[in-house]
Amino acid sequence: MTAIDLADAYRTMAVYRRFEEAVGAAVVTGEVHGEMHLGIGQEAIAVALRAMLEPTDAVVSTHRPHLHALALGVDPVALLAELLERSGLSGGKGGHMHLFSRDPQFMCTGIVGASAPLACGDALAQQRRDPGRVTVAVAGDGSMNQGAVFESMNLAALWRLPVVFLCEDNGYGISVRRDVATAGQLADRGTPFGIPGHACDGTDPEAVYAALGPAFERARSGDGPSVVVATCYRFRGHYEGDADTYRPKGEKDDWMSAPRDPLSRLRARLEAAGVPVVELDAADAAAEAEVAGWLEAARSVPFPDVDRVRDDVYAAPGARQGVRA
Amino acid sequence: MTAIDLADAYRTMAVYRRFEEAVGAAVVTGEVHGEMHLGIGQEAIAVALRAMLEPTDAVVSTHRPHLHALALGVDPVALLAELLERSGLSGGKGGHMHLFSRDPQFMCTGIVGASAPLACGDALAQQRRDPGRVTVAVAGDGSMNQGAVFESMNLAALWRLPVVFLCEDNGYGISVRRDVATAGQLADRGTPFGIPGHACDGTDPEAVYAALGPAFERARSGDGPSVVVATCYRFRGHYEGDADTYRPKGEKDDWMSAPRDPLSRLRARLEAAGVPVVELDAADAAAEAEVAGWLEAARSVPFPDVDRVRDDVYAAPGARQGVRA
Amino acid sequence: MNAAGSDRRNGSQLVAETLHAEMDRDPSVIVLGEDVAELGGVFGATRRLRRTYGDERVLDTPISETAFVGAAIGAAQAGLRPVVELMFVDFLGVCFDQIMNQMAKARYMSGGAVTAPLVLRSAVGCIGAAAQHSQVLSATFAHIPGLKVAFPASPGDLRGLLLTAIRDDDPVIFLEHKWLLKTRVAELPFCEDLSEPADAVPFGELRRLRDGGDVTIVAAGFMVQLALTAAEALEAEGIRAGVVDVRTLVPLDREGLVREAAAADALLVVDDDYADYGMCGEVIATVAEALGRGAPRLARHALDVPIPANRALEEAVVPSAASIAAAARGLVSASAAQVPA
Amino acid sequence: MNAAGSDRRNGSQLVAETLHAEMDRDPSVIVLGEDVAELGGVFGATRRLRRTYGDERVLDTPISETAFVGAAIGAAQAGLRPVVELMFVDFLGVCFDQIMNQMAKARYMSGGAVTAPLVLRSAVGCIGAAAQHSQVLSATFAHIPGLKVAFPASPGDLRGLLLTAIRDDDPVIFLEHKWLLKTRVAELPFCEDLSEPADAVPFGELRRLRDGGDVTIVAAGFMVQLALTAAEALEAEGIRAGVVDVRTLVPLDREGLVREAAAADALLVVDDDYADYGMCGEVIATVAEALGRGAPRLARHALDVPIPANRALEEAVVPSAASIAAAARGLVSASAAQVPA
Ligand SMILES: Cc1ncc(C[n+]2csc(CCOP(=O)(O)OP(=O)(O)O)c2C)c(N)n1
Ligand SMILES: Cc1ncc(C[n+]2csc(CCOP(=O)(O)OP(=O)(O)O)c2C)c(N)n1
Ligand SMILES: [Mg+2]
Ligand SMILES: [Mg+2]
Repeated sequence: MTAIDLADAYRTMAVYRRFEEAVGAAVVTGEVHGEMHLGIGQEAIAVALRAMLEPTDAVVSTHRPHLHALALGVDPVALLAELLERSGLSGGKGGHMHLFSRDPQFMCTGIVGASAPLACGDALAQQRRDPGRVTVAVAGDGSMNQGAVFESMNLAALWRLPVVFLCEDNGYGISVRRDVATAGQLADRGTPFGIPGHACDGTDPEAVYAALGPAFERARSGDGPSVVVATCYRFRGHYEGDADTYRPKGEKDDWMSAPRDPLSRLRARLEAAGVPVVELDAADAAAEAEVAGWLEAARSVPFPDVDRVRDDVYAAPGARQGVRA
Repeated sequence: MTAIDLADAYRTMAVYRRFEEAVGAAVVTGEVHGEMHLGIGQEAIAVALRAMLEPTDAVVSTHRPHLHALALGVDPVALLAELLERSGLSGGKGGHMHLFSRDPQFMCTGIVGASAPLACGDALAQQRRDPGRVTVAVAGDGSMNQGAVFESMNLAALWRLPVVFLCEDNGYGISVRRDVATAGQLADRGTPFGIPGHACDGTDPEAVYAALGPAFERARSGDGPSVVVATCYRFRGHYEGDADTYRPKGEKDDWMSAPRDPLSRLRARLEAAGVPVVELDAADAAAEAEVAGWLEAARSVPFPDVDRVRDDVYAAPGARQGVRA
Repeated sequence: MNAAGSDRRNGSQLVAETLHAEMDRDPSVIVLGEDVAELGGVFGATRRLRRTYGDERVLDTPISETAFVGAAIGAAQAGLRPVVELMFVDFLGVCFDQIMNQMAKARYMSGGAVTAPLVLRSAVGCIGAAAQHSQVLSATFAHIPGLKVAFPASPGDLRGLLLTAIRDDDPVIFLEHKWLLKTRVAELPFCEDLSEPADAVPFGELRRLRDGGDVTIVAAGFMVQLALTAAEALEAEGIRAGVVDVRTLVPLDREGLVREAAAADALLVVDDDYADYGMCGEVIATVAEALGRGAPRLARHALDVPIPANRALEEAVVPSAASIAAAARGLVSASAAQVPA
Repeated sequence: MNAAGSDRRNGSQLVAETLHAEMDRDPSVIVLGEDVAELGGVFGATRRLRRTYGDERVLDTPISETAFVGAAIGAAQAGLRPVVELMFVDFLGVCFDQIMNQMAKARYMSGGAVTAPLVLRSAVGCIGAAAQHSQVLSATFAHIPGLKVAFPASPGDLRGLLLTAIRDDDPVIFLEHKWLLKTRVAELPFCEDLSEPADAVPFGELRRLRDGGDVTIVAAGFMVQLALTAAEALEAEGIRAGVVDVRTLVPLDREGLVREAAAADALLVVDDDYADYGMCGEVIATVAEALGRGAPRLARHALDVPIPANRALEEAVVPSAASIAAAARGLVSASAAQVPA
């Protein structure tokens, strides 16, 4: 395993940050009318994931899925268009929590814990067809208490499925602190099944990359699943609009301070390593421009056709009778 | 904790064995028309449980519940009457998998894994009201893979609930061998939550008693849950009538041989310790007579009143409208 | 028809106040669920309860619905009266066994020996969060014998039916429509006078909120509010539309429904739960079975697809005042005997 | 009406043979579930599959329905065609989220990009195992858009509808009534000629199995067999009872139902699923909506309580040939317009 390229990681994280900010802004403009969960503060995990993933791998994500989709290489314009309720990835029917892409293979679900069984099934199908391929099942710290996740770990261990259970531990499930909801250490959750666990600093791409390394290697070589827990912090409320009164101000200030913010921290590190400031500024500017370009492109994607709102329930339209009267 | 009285254990196990045999015979006579799961071979676990339980403790059991009910001190005639589809514990409406008693507090469910959450709730209610009281949640080895059980362990650990998770590991869930369905060691299942686990020989009442000891002590002193896994073998098919072709003959013969059968093994041990054979024979005869007496009494319990078949759906009869036409 | 005056509270506040009062009255009432304690509920319906009643009676749970809904059942069987929150009803699928096989059946399976007096509160309906966070699923519960299902349509009933639910000795599913939780009571088409303390509202008694003539609209939950708006609009066109609020799906006031139907020329059942195998069918069948050829024209207007994300798509499938009015109009103008081709 | 001759097979054998044939035809078909491999299914419906197709295509699972039903969905989305067994339908509660929110909605939520072509087979109905092992719950599935629900009534349909289910590009819930699985085909009131290889039976087309006149009985699954026996008994009394088999609850052949109802004097819907908010209501409402005053008398006969353990109690609540006949008799003799007091 080679090391992660930190300059590249910085560029990408800058894009991720801008991407999520743009989506947040679209909530304010009313282009998004539903619930919206952003991954700001969690970019280091996604960028390390990106460095591990092959285009043929699959990711099954959660209600906070955007950065994982980008990490896998899902078309950002189609993604953004879907988030903006246009005919994007899912034709405007899925929206932010229900993103689906066939190539690369990405999906997510709004039901906490429900990704894990789906990921096992994906891995099962691919295990023989395409050995060496990995399926990543993402979960939050809160989601790790859902029965579906435990059952999936047992199944994945038994069937040696090439699954990486990636837990983004941002310390909260909505307002509920990890220690209120979660007994023990999350990285130990796989141990009863013989699944190795790796805890890491989820604000440092290098640390996440190092933790993901053995997990991916194990999966690719057919030895079965792993658990990786990356500790981080969400910078926004649980959803856009959340008053977020439940997290202490001091805690927030601390995690979001420059020395801990994954982005500014990496920037400082690169600076210290001698990367010229202009180069980093250029990366920021490029990220800004890239996301602006995607946004413009996404905004030109047409809205879904209301006349086809009842299509896609079944393969054949009208397989179930419509509204009467 | 005092040691378990082995002579008493033998007497009780002899009763348990005869009890289950009598129920099995009632399936043949047609007095029981539904599915029937017996605990023959698993008596050592129940008798050790009996020795640990106080009358104010509670047990939430599974689809194989009879011996746990007896262990808690549920009225054997009311129990047997219910099994024989008479107006027993549940008025003939519950039957073998749905036994309920208020005092002592016993219940069970036919849904694998579903006992664990119910036990947590019982323990929660009692935790403050009646400290020192224990709720036992029984599960089979197969049931330990149900999400409900994991979720309950986390909850019990967080809330320090006085729950003992007792797993009767008879090596099979119907036809599926433990190693096909279960990754890792069952006694480790609580470790991610910080719950101690105790594995023991479920064919030896002394061993089970020793394993249950610290678990009950921990629960009684308010320190929270434990996991106890007792390894045993079921002597009958999964249900009465099961052709049981899936278990190798050699394996069955071995486990059911005199040196391993919990009952004959304990008898041999008592004999070796100098208990006169006549005394053991007398215990056997007494067990026989006792169960015969219960059976006779149970057979004189009236059948449920068919006219009241629609009562007890709600507190007030007729709260939901009946069959039309 | 709004008697709330300038009351600035919304439904979630009324729920919280009612819970407060009941916790005060009965020390066996506890509240548990995700985000109910520290946050006071994602809609605020348990706000300030922990401050008053403490950690012992107001419990934040892990995201383990099976464990904590099951624990609520176990606790109810052991003598408490839990009010357990299933944050969104869409999540029933992860804990439905505890609901349908344990909660609903404990009394029956025990021959009446064991009861499970608890309330499962859950937020239902579409406020724009697509297919997995917008459902109603009232019929999924109502189909299972042993559960009662209350679905309040107004602020007064949010209070009154909740009182009844908590005091009831059977398990009650209490469905709180998100729009009812979020909307200020003074801004609703219909609200009772809330100045007096709440009285318990009996289960199984529907109410007529508006007299009709040409068509009677039967609904539950927030659809009742929309039906009232629709009726208003129809009146301007000369169509007299009555509105009937079912209030509880179980027990269902079948006699009341038949009485209302017998007095109507046409009856439209409106639901934001799915159209098929649900409340629409149940209400229409109840009327048709009882009235035979004396039944009015019967029709339904309900959700028939998963809820899409895009706002315009959503509006095209979720019943609204406009779509209800259109459906009623269509029914009134339709001929009496309409056989499909 | 039994064309099976001396055929000694039972329904479970026919299911196994059909699965065999489909696994042979299509290498993407896999079978998974509890006890399906080593044992060949608790009813024998997957017997000998592992012997032929090996561990890779026939998988015994842990008792983790959420994980393995979810895995079947994930595998289907990745290109396989899983046939997953939920041993008894009563267990749907532990995995209903995967069914209602993932399986049912994947196609819609992805705008058609992702499909989940799988079959969830499950045994339903009462053979004497009380409240948690005797349910049918067909309407619980049928209520959710995105699922198809097949409920075969006869050995021929067990084969023919299963073929269609496996080849269908949508998720299909395939309900196998335990009596149909267990009974020798020659001993059933009705069985098709099974000497030819099975043909796929299209979804959404009901069939009339017996002509009536005085009353038409509509049912699905094993209740159709009982209805035929009931009709036989009624004929001896001079009552001509027709029998209609719904076959698939989704898609529901609404036009066919309306056609059958229009030709009948009275229509009785029979179901061993729960009576309320289920198939009875859906069928009756469909007829009443379409036919209005031209509708026949309409009634239902179905399960209305949890299933008790004791045999006599069970027989008092689960529909039987005798109880169906009694209900039909009552409906025929009832007056056309019956309004409850
Ligand atoms: C089964 C289920 N229960 C509850 C919810 C509501 N919910 C959505 S996100 C969330 C918190 C999840 O916390 P975590 O897994 O830590 O992810 P994070 O939001 O912190 O990224 C909850 C409770 C849900 N979507 N599904
Ligand atoms: C949720 C659920 N899934 C499946 C079943 C069917 N079933 C009943 S008992 C059983 C095996 C249980 O095995 P185990 O827990 O080891 O208990 P044992 O029968 O060996 O005592 C199964 C699969 C069930 N009752 N509930
Ligand atoms: Mg979190
Ligand atoms: Mg076992």
